[in-house]
Amino acid sequence: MLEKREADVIIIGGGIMGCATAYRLAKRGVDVLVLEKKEIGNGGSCRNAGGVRQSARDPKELPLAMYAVQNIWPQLSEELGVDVEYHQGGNLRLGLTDKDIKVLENHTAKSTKLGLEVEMISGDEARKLCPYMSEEVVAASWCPSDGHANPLKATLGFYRKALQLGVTFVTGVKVMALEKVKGRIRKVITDDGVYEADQILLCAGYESRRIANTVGIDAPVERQFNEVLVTEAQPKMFDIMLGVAGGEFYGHQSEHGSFVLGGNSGLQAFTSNNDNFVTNSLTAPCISRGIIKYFPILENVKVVRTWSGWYDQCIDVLPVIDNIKEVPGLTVAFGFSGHGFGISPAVSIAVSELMLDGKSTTIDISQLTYDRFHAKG
Amino acid sequence: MRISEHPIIESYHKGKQITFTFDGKELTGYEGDSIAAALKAAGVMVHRYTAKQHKPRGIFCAIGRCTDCVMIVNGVPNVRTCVTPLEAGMQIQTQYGVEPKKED
Amino acid sequence: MIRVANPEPFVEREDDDMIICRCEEITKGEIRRAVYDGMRTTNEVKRYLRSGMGLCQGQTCQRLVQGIIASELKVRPSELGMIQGRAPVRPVEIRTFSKNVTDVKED
Amino acid sequence: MKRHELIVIGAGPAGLSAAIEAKKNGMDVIVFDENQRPGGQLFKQIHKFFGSKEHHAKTRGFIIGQQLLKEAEDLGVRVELDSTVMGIYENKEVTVKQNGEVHHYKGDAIIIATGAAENMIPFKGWNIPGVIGAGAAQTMMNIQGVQPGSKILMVGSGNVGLVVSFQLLQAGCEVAAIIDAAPRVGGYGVHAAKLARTGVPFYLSHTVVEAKGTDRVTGAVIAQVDEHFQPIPGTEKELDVDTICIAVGLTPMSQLASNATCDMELIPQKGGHVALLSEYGETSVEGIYCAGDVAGIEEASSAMIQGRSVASHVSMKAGYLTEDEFESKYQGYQEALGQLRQGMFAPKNKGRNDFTETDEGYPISKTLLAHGYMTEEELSKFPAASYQKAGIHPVIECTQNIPCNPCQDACHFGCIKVGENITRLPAIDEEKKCTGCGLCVASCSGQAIFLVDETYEEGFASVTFPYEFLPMPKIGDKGKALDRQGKPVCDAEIVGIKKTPIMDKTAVVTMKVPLEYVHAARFYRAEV
Repeated sequence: MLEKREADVIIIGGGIMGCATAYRLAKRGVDVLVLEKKEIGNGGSCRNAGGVRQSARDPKELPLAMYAVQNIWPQLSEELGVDVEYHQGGNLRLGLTDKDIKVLENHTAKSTKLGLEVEMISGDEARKLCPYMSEEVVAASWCPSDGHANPLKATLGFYRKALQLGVTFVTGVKVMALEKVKGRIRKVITDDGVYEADQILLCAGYESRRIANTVGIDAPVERQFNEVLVTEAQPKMFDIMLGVAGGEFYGHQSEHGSFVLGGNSGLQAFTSNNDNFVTNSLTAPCISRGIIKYFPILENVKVVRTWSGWYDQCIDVLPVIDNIKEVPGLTVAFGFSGHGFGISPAVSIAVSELMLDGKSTTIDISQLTYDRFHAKG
Repeated sequence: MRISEHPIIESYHKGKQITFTFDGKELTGYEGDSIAAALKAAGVMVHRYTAKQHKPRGIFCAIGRCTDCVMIVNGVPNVRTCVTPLEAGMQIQTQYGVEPKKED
Repeated sequence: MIRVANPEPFVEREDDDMIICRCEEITKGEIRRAVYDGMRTTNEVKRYLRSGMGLCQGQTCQRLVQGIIASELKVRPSELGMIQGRAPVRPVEIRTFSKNVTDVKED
Repeated sequence: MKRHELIVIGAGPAGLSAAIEAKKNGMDVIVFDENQRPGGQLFKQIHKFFGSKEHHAKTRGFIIGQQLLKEAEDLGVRVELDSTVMGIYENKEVTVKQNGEVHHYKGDAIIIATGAAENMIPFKGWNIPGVIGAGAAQTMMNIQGVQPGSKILMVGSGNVGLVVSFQLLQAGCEVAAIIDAAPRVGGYGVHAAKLARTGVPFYLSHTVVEAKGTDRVTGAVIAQVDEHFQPIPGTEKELDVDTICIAVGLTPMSQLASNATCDMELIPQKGGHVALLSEYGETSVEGIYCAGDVAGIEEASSAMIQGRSVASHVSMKAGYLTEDEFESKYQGYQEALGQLRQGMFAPKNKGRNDFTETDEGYPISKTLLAHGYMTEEELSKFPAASYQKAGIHPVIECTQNIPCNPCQDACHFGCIKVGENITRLPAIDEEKKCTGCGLCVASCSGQAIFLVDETYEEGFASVTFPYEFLPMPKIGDKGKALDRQGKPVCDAEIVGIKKTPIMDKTAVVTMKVPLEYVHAARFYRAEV
């Protein structure tokens, strides 16, 4: 039986961050082993609505988003040999009230300052871009360079490419702890024995914190539960990624024709059986009411499934991407707070540079360090 | 073809005769028919053409599971005709992908 | 489960163009190719190809897809995991979903 | 939120039986079913069921359905139709689509009785309109009154394939052939025999390789398979059919159990993915149960008992039955299930094909398994099938251990004995008198009982057989007597027809044939 217990780099977490970084490292000739507890992409990577968005991002992670959109997403299908269904149809963030407009204006102003092309438009202008919207929409922010992609195909596409480049994946292995040897990270203790590497990347979503804690590393990250509904295929209506200032729903029409729409009831996080990805009976109705308010034309469209997933919410809603100086050899990338998918191809470049070159030179991630958390006042 | 007499089944719980349209053509069926049964009795086999390969599909499971028999009913696509009762005046259209036939 | 790239080239078969997932029109060849590409579970194949993600939600094809994966990997279908049953188990309109009644009405 | 002590999902045989049991015990129960009519698949079943009297044997499925419904109605069980259960959530909450709204209910207990879906096999052209499931054929012809096709190829020789083939003949369709990849007929031999004697050919070790046609099926190509079930090149045969009907087994429809986070497992003997159940039918989620085909594929008779058994456990947990009351009920249900689960067709023997003799030690007919009928040589090994005596007397061509005994009660003179163990072959008591009433002929769900009188007239014998087709022959009609494989063997004249309410639409027809054909002639075809 084939076995591999040692590698130059072990990546903990077979999600899109792990798969994409494995691909980047393998491309640079590194021997990589990826450990995954369940299946490839079973966490947030396959449980998100596929937004590839720069607008409404915190300026601190905007460089990652802009780099991904400008330099990676447009060619990614070709690069991976898998159609990741990337569509750059723009992002509309809709508002119904004065309060909504304030929220949208605030984000727009911040993003514009960082060089992102995003503007406030009127309800009528928004309806010109997307004629299916209700008259209730009074304003929107519009970022034409935003878009969406298929997270399932992107994640598994990175995985496939990494495999082809010689990366080894081991699934069904739960990481229990990390251990240092002579002051450097070395061992990964799992329910299937010990794996060893010179460098370790921890990118296991909300599980990252538990694992990091075993070498005394912590970050203020909690898991958050979210739900999405998927409809039957519809004739192609629009390519736009949608969000609403009020937060009722977000999502897009996929290449397949189905609508993938996320949202929350406020109650979903309180179901006690969430480890089984149980949905809350009130969430889909809540999302549906939101959809009808903005897109009454979709009221006869049938929902074929609902699903749910965790994301790792960081206290400042930003990821931690850093080499951990206290534990030499350990690199972390987690806390993506529900908007990691769109930046994942860029994160993989930054992380691979962090691990191989000691710092990220291509993309500025200096605001996302591990030591940025301080007490209030 | 409808079964006119049967050695075991005395009656099929059918109501009165009603008319509906299939791709604009007027057809008759009975109250109590599923849309699929009325079409089958009228000799219609093709309910839709698929999105990718444009291949014809018709009745397959007839109990609402497989969703192969879906058509456009009163303008709404993807209606499972095998479990949807026929109603007088229904407009039923062959479905192409998820849309009605595009005018050439 | 350890996963590495398959060093042998992919071998096409005569019946590869046969449709397996009727809703999404996924062929046997695509499923075999997905397994060759590294997909090892029912869910991974589903996510990669959309088999079982159509209108019927895999009610017709799940067994067939599992059978093909199992025979490609030479394992038992029971080792491949199953698609999680998800609400709604029948298609339901957004309008219907939007009208949900939780209060107790007198019968 | 609306709350009930018990929510039953599915108003088929298992669900209705469960609701009846719970209601009888005093529980507040509600049943949801997505269909417009209750009864699940029972209303499509127009054949007489097997089993014992307590299991509604010799009653047609749809009548069992009517009886169950009436029992439920009389008890005041609330059955909500057109009510699709969409999901099961935490704390036994159920969402139901009703009247264009989503209604939320909670149950102290939930019984999932959602039944099964059909298995399918892919082959070239299986997407062409005209390739249908056997259940679809039943829905069309037995519920909707529309012929599924005119010439049909049946794929699958299990009980479903056999029963549906017979129903297709009853609906006026032609069954061009019944094929099965297995080397043996999978369903009851008696079901096969009643088809074979009408002339339907069986092709075992055959599979369908292609459906011909573009917009509709215009033919089917079948081929013989090797021991690995692969088609053998050169053995292809094209059949002139317009419909291909697939009957290759059922899968538990267990999505709701999975949705409710019950521990699931793929168990081939149970037909697919099922929730792991306690001996009382409870899943890993406390208070959620499964009953009927969703718990493992069996048939309607056992589903009804299972439903009652599971509901009695629920009733006990809710305080409506004492532990002792429950125990005694439970034991009764288990015994009844045990009776049905005996013999060579028992669920535990699924997939076994190594039976060579019956429990009584008689050799099982190889011709029956390969071609659907038995040779006279093979029948001669069975005392009841080769029974001879002066005057009219029964001949029972029942040669497999099937759980069924209505024949025993049919004869008022005690001429036929099955005994306690209902899978035993019926035996004829030579001491008892046969009056030729024909009740046994009509009572046999397998249509395997004939009356024979070798001394009918000088040089002629009479053969009495069950008949469920149209047009009904009339006394004086002349035609051909057919043998067990449907081949005309001699001239025949209809000399007797009995149709009484107790025979429930199975006519008992007597034909006169030349004496030398008395052991060969088993069916009749009018001259055309």
